[in-house]
Amino acid sequence: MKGMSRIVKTVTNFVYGFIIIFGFYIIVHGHLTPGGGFQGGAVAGSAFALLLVSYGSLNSKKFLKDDIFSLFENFGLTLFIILGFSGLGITFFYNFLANSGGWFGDAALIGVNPGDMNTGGVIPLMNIAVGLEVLSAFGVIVLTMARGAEFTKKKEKS
Amino acid sequence: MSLSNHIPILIIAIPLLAAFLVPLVSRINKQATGILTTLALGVSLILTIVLTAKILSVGPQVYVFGATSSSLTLPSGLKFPIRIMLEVDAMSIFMGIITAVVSFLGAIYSLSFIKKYDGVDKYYSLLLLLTVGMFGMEFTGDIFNFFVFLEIASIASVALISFRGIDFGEPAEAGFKYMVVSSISALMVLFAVGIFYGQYDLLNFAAIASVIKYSQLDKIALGLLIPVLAMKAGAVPMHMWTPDAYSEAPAPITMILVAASQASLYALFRVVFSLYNISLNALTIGWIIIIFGLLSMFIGVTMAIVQKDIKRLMAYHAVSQTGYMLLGVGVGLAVLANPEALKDYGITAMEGGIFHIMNHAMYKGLLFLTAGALFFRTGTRDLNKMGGLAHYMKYTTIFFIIGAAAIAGLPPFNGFASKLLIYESVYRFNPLLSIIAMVVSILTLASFVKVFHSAFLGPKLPQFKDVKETPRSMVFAMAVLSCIIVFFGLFPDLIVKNLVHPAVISLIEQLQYTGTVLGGM
Amino acid sequence: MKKIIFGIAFIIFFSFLVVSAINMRTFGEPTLSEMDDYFIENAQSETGANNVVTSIVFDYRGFDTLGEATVLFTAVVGVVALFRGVKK
Amino acid sequence: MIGNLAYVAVVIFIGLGIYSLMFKKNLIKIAIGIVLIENGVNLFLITLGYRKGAVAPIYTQSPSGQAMVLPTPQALTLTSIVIGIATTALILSIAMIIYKHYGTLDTDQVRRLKG
Repeated sequence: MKGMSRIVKTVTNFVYGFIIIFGFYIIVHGHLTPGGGFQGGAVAGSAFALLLVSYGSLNSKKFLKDDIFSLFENFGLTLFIILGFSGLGITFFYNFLANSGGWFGDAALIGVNPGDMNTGGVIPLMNIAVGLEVLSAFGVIVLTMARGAEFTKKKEKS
Repeated sequence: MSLSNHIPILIIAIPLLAAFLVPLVSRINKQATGILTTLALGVSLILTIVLTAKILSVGPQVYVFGATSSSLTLPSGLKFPIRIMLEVDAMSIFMGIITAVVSFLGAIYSLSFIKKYDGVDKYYSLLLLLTVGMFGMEFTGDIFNFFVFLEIASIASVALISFRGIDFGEPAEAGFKYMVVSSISALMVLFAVGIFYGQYDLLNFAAIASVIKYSQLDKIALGLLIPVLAMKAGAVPMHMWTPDAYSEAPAPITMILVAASQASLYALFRVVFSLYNISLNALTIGWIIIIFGLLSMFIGVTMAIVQKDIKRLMAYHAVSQTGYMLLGVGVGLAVLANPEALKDYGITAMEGGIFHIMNHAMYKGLLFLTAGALFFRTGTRDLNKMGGLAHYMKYTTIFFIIGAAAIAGLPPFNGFASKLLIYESVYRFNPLLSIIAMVVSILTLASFVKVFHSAFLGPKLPQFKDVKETPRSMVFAMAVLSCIIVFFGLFPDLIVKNLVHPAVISLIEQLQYTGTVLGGM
Repeated sequence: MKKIIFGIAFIIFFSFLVVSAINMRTFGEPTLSEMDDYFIENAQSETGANNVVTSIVFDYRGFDTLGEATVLFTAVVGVVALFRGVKK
Repeated sequence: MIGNLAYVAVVIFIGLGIYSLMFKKNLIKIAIGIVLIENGVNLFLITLGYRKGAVAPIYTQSPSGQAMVLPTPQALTLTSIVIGIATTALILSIAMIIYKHYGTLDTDQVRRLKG
């Protein structure tokens, strides 16, 4: 599909950075505030959809390369399953970092508390892995379907 | 060794890890993806066999995710489980073996079958994900987890059915039909999960089974689950997707799809036997399943005889063979209430039905692989265009004869073993049913003689003169399947006694299933 | 003729759903909620995360989320496999 | 009856989805029907998890002293929403390919596999 008017392009150039940052905020604070890997990834994924719509699928090849997305997606997923495997000493999805004092290991104060980033054990790492995966999955799906729509517009009888 | 009690999750996690790595590996070199896939499925096949030995000796295995120990089902004095757990008893590992064997041979077969198409790494990734979906459906003990893995298997099989969609229109249409059917069935399973969660606030099969009161809502949940899972398994009233999906998918994928639809058949038995066992009036539900079975048998065969596309013909036979399984287990369910009838012929009927699941997966897989071999060499699936192929493709002809004889239930092959069990037990339950089953078996033989005559016999046709035998990897896969068929056919009681019988007992005794979770170990 | 069969099937299906909606417990008062109360009380101490829903999604029911990410990955591979011929 | 009016509304929503799935002729309308059922069942799961006068189950700066809503349906719905995205993406791409090969989206013409 063709790109949109100059105004939309300039606004998109300005706005899409903030959308991605907001998406990362939701991903990283998944274990404290409402949100998490999936929601944050979806918000950041919408920034790619915005870029695609405003610049059109024909000339968005320059900056929306889908092999980088699929690379990120595979990396996010392999990180996620390695986190699952790493608890294998005890059981598959064992939260080995919780309350262990190390990374993200502090114990959360019970009851209502202002929220301390360094808690949650494996959960923040999984949030980041899933957020990365969902973010790049949306990128790839939106890009491929936009190009596919372009490709299937021509009606051939086969 | 600490890893020995992690086997159930390793069977699922290793192909999953391989599925994620295949796109990365394919960036390095293309051939490695096939080898990685075959390796991963080989490892999970070996682990499945080790787990079978463990289960048959020790008893059902439970694997709890994220708990401090892999068998801690009830944390710190609670009366109900809160984490997801894999519960592998004799019946689920029986289905696990079928999935492992079929997907391993499918991967070997497609090493050379799929070279013609591009996007080979995506094909292998989807094949691994389909296998993971089936393993997950069979091993999980959590109803929501069953929905998630049912969805993985559906989406992977839809993507594989419409894999050739870029240059042909029909695979896309078949994929669309299958997608609509599996979406509806997955969502109604989710609705039933909502009903169970709303009432009992539990998500574990065994926990719900121990607390179920068969209220009005539970009847509705059962009324939703049975038609929906039967639809996924390809039983008659909703079997329209089966011929299209099986004929348009690549041959090794069709073989795995047969095992995938049997995984949802297993889910149907699991829901009926382990969730509702004593509390439902078994006679009516048994008769409903028997009627599903009869319809599937009869309509499947009558539609198959008129077909001229070899894979559509075999697909309709798959529908009719599913009818046998439903008949066998339906009779077992119908007599669940009175113990002496159960002892007398109910258990043998169920043994016949469940043994038929494995036999069917083997010989139907072999038949689809031979059809794939014909398509691989001649490029067509239309029986009228084929002819005289026996001259060129000797091995495929032998494999086809073995497969056709097995499906028709001729004595030395495994089809006969399970059908005999079904005939004799169903006869004592109700003679008419067993007569219909025999008539259907004869019609099956008739249609396969027709296929054999038009595809293999006859003069050498000019356009097939450069046809050679299929490559080694395809011949190997078909050879292994026919050895299994012949072995099961010659020693059926060996398989029935120590593999099928424990599976039937684990289905019938609900307490054994709930005991492993709620009774600790 | 096909329309009538579809119509009857739709009516039966829909009546199943409506009866189950009517018989379900009243909205807002869960009769049984021990599993959820256990999560609300123990999520903070066991997983250390303030957000109970995220601790369920990633720790208590982490295997669901792994299946979940696999579903999304399957969809992406499926869509890319379907449009692999597109050169643009 | 008044107590579970919410469920009846959700079930009517699902019924609309099933209606448009069964009786509509256009492939895209069938895809919309599936999305409707998907959202309807998710809504059903969420309405099961509500507790009257309760607050979201998050401990960061939440008003203390109030009961908390059931967290499990929210976790289940999170999963089934992403499954909904996956099925919708796949169904729409298949519809696109059917449109390329058949030139039409009407289910009566998209009928090459018969018998």
